[in-house]
Amino acid sequence: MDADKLRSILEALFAAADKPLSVNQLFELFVGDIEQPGKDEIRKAIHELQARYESGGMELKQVASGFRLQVRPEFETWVARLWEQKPPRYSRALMETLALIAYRQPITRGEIEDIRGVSVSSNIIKTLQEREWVKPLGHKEVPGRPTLYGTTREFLDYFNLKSLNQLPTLAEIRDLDQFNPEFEFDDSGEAAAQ
Amino acid sequence: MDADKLRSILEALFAAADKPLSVNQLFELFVGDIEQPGKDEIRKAIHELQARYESGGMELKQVASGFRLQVRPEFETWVARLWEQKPPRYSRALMETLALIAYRQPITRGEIEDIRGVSVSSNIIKTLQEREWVKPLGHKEVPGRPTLYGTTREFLDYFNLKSLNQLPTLAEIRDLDQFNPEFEFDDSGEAAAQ
Amino acid sequence: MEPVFANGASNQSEMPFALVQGEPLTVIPQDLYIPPDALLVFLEAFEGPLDLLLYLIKRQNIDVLNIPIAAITKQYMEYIHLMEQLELELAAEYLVMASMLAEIKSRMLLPRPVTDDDEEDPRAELVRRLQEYEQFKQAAEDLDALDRLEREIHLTSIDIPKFEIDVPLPEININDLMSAFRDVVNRAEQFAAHHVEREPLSVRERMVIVLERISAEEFSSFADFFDPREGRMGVVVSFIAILELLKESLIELVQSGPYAPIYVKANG
Repeated sequence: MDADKLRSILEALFAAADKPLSVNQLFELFVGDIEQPGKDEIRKAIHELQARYESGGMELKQVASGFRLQVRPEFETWVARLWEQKPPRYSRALMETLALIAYRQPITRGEIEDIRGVSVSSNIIKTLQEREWVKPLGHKEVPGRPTLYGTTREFLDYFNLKSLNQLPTLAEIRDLDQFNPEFEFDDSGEAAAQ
Repeated sequence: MDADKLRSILEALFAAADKPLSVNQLFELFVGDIEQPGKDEIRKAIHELQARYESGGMELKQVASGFRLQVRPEFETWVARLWEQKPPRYSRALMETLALIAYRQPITRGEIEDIRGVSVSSNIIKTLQEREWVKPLGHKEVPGRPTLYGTTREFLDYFNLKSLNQLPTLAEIRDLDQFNPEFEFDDSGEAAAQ
Repeated sequence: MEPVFANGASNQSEMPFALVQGEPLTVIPQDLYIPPDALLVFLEAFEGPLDLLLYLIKRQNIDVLNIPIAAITKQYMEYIHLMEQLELELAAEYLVMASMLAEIKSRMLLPRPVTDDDEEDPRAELVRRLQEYEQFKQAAEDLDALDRLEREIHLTSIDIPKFEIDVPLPEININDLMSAFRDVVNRAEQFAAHHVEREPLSVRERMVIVLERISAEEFSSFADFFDPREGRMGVVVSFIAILELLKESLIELVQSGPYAPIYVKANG
């Protein structure tokens, strides 16, 4: 297939699709055509399209489940004016639970509670599953066989990420001995005063 | 405003909007900005965008109520395959939102969220409105004046109902569950037999 | 009573600034010197005992690795008492932490046998947990700051000419709708705070019909909402619907004088 035509068809497909499209999915769409492009041709056309969208109001972004055409975040100010509704906000409890699942998966609810120091409401787990950000991965083979949770591709798609590696890095945990070898036991006399 | 930037913002707006946008509407979106473009500037930018979309998978088409970015009809063959491949389904969240609107109308998004215990994404409300099953009825006179939603005549028609009264009551739904969890609702003969 | 903070003490701290359940309060930390309503919101903002402890530590610019356990324990207990006095529902975890702090404190007061090299600092476990919690608290903030759909990222909504392509819409049947409603109501009932009372649908439906017919700009005649052909029940349903809308401030009723016609208008 002529490269110009393939690029145009792909552009039409990205414009029409309401989900990210992977190279495999795109390849399947051409099966049976007389001029069937190979995966390499498709990849090349995608890169050309991405280059074309380097400037302007849209970008062709690669997220976990494929490529999608999206509005460039820098124009959010104006785009938001098109709608009266505000984006949903999520509580700290929910974000902390989600962060723990993302960074520590597979993880059980009990383990999340241990780290957060408070119980996790069922509603939070439910919201996360309903948004399809989190899914049960199986059961941990300990008494009670608690469910192990992990994040989904939809989670990465939603947060505009290609893979878990793109998550912001965790702050370092410092070692007690290393940083405070002369650890003073008695709290500088204050403790003794009690 | 710099012509490049204006063009990019307009492209972002056309890409994001689900309706055609007129020059007047676009002009209004910039009101209050420090760099507010005039209508002539907007018209000029639109023409430049149209020229840019002369080839490729999309076109910036002028229709009665303004301009819209649309997929070029000549790529229909491939775009149609996108849907042939995956018969769409509605999410649980959408179904529950629709059920609450049907049974508790007039209801605000916040009230739906209170009952469901999780936030409702804007997309769900949008999809339900696009489907013409749900419509805004007005605003509730509380801070923020949230929109009140109700179901439409099309909703009743879709389910072959004459009025909302024909929807089973909660007690009926539960009673029926007890006898037959796999109860088929549309099979009226069987229903009556229970 | 001694001032709570080593460097934050002032002569104000000796003055009872509030009576809580008849008891004068003199020892509230100074940064809590805020209206009670705000205080409530403030205390509820903590995500648990670790969060509260971290706050106490950060506020004094103390390194997590070197917690002055006695001072922190004391402050922590003061917050706990305050929460109890304000009758905030105190999660059990707060009390567990209080006893853990007390235990660490008492262990620290004991003279440490010089020979025992293996014994860990009693604070080690707490410090580990604080650091771990802080790590994920930060991670949650970072995650929240990422560009995401519905907020910074908007998907394109590019029109597909309808006459060319018939995009099938998902089909649902009434069963699915019923089971969705049942589930959501069952779930809501588990959380006692919410209630979904059964209300005749006909009233809800009539409310919608009324709302559709009226506008904020012009008045509609009250009498027009009653159709004698519907019989007594129909009239009652309309009446209840209008009362319900009035109660929810969705409509306004206007009458110029006694026995004058009543008019209905949308609120706002």
